[in-house]
Amino acid sequence: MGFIERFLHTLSEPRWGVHPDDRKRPAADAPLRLLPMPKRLYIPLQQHVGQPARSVVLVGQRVLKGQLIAEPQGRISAPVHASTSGTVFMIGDITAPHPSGLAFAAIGLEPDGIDASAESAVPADPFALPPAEITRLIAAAGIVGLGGATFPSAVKLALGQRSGVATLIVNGGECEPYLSCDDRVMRDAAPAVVDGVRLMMHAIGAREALVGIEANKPEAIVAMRKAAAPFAAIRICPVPARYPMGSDRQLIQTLTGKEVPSDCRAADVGVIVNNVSTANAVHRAVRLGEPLIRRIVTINGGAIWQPGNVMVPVGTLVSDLLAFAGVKSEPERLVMGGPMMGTVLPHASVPIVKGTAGILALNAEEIAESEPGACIRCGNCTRACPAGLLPLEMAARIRAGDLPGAEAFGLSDCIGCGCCAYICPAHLPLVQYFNHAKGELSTQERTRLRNDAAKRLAAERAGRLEREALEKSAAAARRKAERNAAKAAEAARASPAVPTTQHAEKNTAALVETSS
Amino acid sequence: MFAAVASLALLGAALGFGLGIAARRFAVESDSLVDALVAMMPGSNCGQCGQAGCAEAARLIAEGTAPVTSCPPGGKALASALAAKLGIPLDLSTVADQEPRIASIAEDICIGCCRCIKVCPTDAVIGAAKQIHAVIREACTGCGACIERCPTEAATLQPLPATVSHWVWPKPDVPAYPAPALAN
Amino acid sequence: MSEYLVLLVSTALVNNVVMVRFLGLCPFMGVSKRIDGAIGMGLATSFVIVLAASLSWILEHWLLVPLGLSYLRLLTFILVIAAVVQFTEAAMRKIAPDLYQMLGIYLPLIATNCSVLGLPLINMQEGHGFVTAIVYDFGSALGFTLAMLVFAGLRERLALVRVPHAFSGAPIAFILASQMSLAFMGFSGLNFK
Amino acid sequence: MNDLPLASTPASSPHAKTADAVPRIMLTVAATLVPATLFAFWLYGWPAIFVWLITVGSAVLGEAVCVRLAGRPVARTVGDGSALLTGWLLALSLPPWAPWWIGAVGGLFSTIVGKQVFGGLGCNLFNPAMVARVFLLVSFPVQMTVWVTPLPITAPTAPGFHDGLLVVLNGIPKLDAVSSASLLGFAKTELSRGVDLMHALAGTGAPTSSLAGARAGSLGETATLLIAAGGFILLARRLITWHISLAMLIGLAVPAAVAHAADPGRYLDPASHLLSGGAVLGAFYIATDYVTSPNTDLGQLIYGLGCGLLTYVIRTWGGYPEGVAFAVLLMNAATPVIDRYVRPRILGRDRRGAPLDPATQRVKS
Repeated sequence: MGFIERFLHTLSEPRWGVHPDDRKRPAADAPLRLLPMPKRLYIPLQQHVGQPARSVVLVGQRVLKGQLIAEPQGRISAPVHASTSGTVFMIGDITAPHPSGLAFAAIGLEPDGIDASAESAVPADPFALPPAEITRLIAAAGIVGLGGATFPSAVKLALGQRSGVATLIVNGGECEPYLSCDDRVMRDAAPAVVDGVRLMMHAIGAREALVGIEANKPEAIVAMRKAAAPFAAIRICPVPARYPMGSDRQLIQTLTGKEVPSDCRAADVGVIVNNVSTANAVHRAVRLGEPLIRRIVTINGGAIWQPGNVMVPVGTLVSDLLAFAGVKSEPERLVMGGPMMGTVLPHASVPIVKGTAGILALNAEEIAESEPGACIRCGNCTRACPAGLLPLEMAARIRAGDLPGAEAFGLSDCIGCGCCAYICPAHLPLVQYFNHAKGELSTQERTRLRNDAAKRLAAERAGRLEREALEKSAAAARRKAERNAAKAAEAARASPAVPTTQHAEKNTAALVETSS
Repeated sequence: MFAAVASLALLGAALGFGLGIAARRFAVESDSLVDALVAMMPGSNCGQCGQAGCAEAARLIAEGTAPVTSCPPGGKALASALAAKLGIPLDLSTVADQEPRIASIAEDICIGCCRCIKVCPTDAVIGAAKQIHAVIREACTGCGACIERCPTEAATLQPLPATVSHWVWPKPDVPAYPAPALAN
Repeated sequence: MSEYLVLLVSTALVNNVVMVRFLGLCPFMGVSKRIDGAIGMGLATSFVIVLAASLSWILEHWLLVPLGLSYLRLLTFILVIAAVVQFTEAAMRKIAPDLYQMLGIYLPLIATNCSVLGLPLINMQEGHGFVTAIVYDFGSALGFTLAMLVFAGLRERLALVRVPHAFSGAPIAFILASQMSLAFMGFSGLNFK
Repeated sequence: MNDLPLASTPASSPHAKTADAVPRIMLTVAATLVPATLFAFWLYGWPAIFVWLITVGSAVLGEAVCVRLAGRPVARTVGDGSALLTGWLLALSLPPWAPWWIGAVGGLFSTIVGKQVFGGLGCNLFNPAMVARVFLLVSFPVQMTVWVTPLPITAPTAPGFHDGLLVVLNGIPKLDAVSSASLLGFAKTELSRGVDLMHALAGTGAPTSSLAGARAGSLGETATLLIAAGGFILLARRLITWHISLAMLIGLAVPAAVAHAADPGRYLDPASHLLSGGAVLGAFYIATDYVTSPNTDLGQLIYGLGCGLLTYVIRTWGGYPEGVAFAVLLMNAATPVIDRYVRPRILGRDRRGAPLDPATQRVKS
């Protein structure tokens, strides 16, 4: 590449983001493997954004593969299905794939090894169905965004349809280092992905679909181009390989030039983003009647013997997957997801969920952990931030305890991508600062709402007490009036002194009036 | 001598007249500050600050008699909001956000005396005479008024259980100059 | 015209009332913790300075000198300043109640800001004409506001770092002011000839 | 709230880190100064080497003592190279044959009062090297303005190791024989004597002599070309961005060009301005100090222009012949204000921070 071309290339590159060593190969090139059915599965009830699902099975109950075991509750929720046939042996808590190491509810399933499927009806021609019917099928299959956000897909598609979205963006960016599950899906099942894209376009009523694939996945681009060739409405668009290209706002901006306003959703600017794996899941749900009960997971990292992509039933423990792929050395850190945004796992006995794109067993050299130093205000974080924020200013304020100050610098626009903390020469834990502040602020917000509710309740109580007091005094006055009237009547019977009675009656009337 | 006295007196009178006009022109009706502070207070009149109620506490805070940190249920958020409103500096490290707690009533000890129901500022305790009482989680502010009233110690404050969705990342601890340890 | 411009620059920068003449240090240290407050204080003080100085000039030249009462100068000026500060306070309470809250005790203390009394006295000492006096005071007020703004900016940033225990608070503020003063020494001897 | 079942804080994402680190940045910057410094050593001989050693040594010593007193790890803090760099830059801005105590006091002042009292690296608000230089200049104006004619170390009359040590310890013998004025100082004195600059500078060969460095000045003033080369390495390695450097040079050159065109007898030409004094050193190494400069592109442009403009104003009309240090300090003071009012546009928001209008984004394609 000549100097001029390189210069032009540099100019055309987005100005945000970082370029971490991608370490996707050789895992991306290894053929897909199938995980043998583990001894036990722990299928969590909350594998999506929104309300957790509610179990509809009992301990001891036998279930079939694909059978509904937990139903959605609330507007934003998703059902959960049995990943294989077997017996429910527990409904209770298991450690969540969450840095806190706290527990959440899951259904324990003991596979019977038969893997018998539940019956399911498949529409003959889904394109003849009304869009709402496709959305219903997707909702019933429990499909959530598989890129990591795990937002229920049916809710998103319905929203897209309501807001008249014309463009479906299919996210094949997979910008996180190490991960290659989306790459594998596109290489192995390009026709299925394209079919899923068409089904989603039908469900939304979108006119076109843009599939953004990072330029570092040439095989996937070729496969997808071939599969999408018959459909003019689907365009395959290679995008520069730069983290975080797979973040929806960045991908939308790169592909369409549109900028999603910070208080809006993508649908408000006429765009919906879905992951390629989600498209594949939609295809399987609508064409084959298979709910989302398994997914491709990248197992990678320096501590793994055989890195690669594995088809894993939802609910498999990470330890089972590690045993399958082989562990070379005790990993320094276990991460679910990519190295940039993934969550650290407290231990390996946590279940793999619908949104698990990868399990990384990293060794010390890969983490490159070092003690944080002082911020030298070099501004690398500012240049790397894809949201145009000033991470150094926000972190300084959070450190000083000034959370509103950090908010004024745009903390709510931070997407937590980790570019700033990756690039920081002082190795400051910037993402942790921001996550801490976001958590504190939402706790404060919850407290505020709670206090408002308390204020309302207190006011209501005061009102009630006042009302009760009034009623009491009114009742007392009435009784007194009745007594007086009775007395007066008696007195009247004793001596016919008319004016006195009249006077008493007037008094009573006045009393009743004032107290009512 | 006379000129000096007269001119100063005249000057004083003129300036005083001007100030009088200004005072009338720029009159501020009422002390809107106290009202603004009352609106910011939790409003449950729980009495943990030691004042008769939130309005009284707000008045004292506006006067500067009570510190902005005197409201335990308001915590850090309220303290910093009040400090910002009053334009005074605040060292947030001295304010400990109390762990969110709610009252709970042990069913086997409760004798159904109804005393807690009467004192609860938010009507969060339900029950009737000789019936076991219960606390509505959403309505309880954790003020502890019922704890003091309960004759059998059935009412206690319990921390809210930690959940995955409410968990907050701890603040990173990046060392700088430590405060010196006290000599001797 | 250009001489006024030169005068403006030289009073605002070269002979900055705070950084070079070391007048008005009380609000400079007291109300410089936050930029908003500092700007408010700067503007309020500027208002007082210009108004008080022009009134003082008028009184000096039309009242005190003709009547031969120059020995009452100090007393008269203080009276005028006190009245102007009172007026500013009343006006600010109505117009900008938040700023009024924020400035707190420092607002009436403008009356004791030595630059407010010092500038009219310098005017008389140097024998400035009315317009020159106004420009001189306006430039100085501008310099005061500028110093307040810059210093408040520095202190806001200083609030974000952990200053060693022994220096935190007033000591570091004074060290900071000294370094800022060092920077302003660059203007010394500035001469637009 | 955080009653963790875990023993320690969980590790936060990202689980990968750049290989870049603060000590590496500092040492790279220092490394780019080596050619210019060696050239200056050659020009000014042993006394300059001693001054450099004393200044850098006392800067590092000051830092180490403070860190020790604060009870922090000395090796790690001193090892970050920032004190070395501060001392180095200060040494480059001192007269090459300065007495030893100038270097010692300046070095100690730069790291102790300039940096450590604020809390160390990243906490100071003014450039420590420039604070120390200005402090020395206003306290010891005589010693700080004694410049010597370059006397290459290989020249027969140049002081050797021993004589060089004596020069630094006891002062310069036969001062008149070696002393000379820097170009800016010379121009200023000549002007004040009422001599026209056209005549005054006729025989000096300015500004071409500045390019090669064969004239009196501080260490960092002479090797302008080498300093600029180091600056370009910093730019190429993306350790600094072009905004501050370019803006500062423009802010200095443009007014100089305009004024010189208007009255060449009164105002120095822009090339002399750029090549003399600390202009280039300031533009690439001093004004670009991360800690004390704004952190947005636009803010850096404003800051750089301010530095250049103030340098010009102080040099031309001020009481001091050289204004880079003052200009940088003044703009350091303005940095928090610039940072407050100049902020980058947040994605999805307009410049003022209000969310964008979805309707206009919707029709975009």
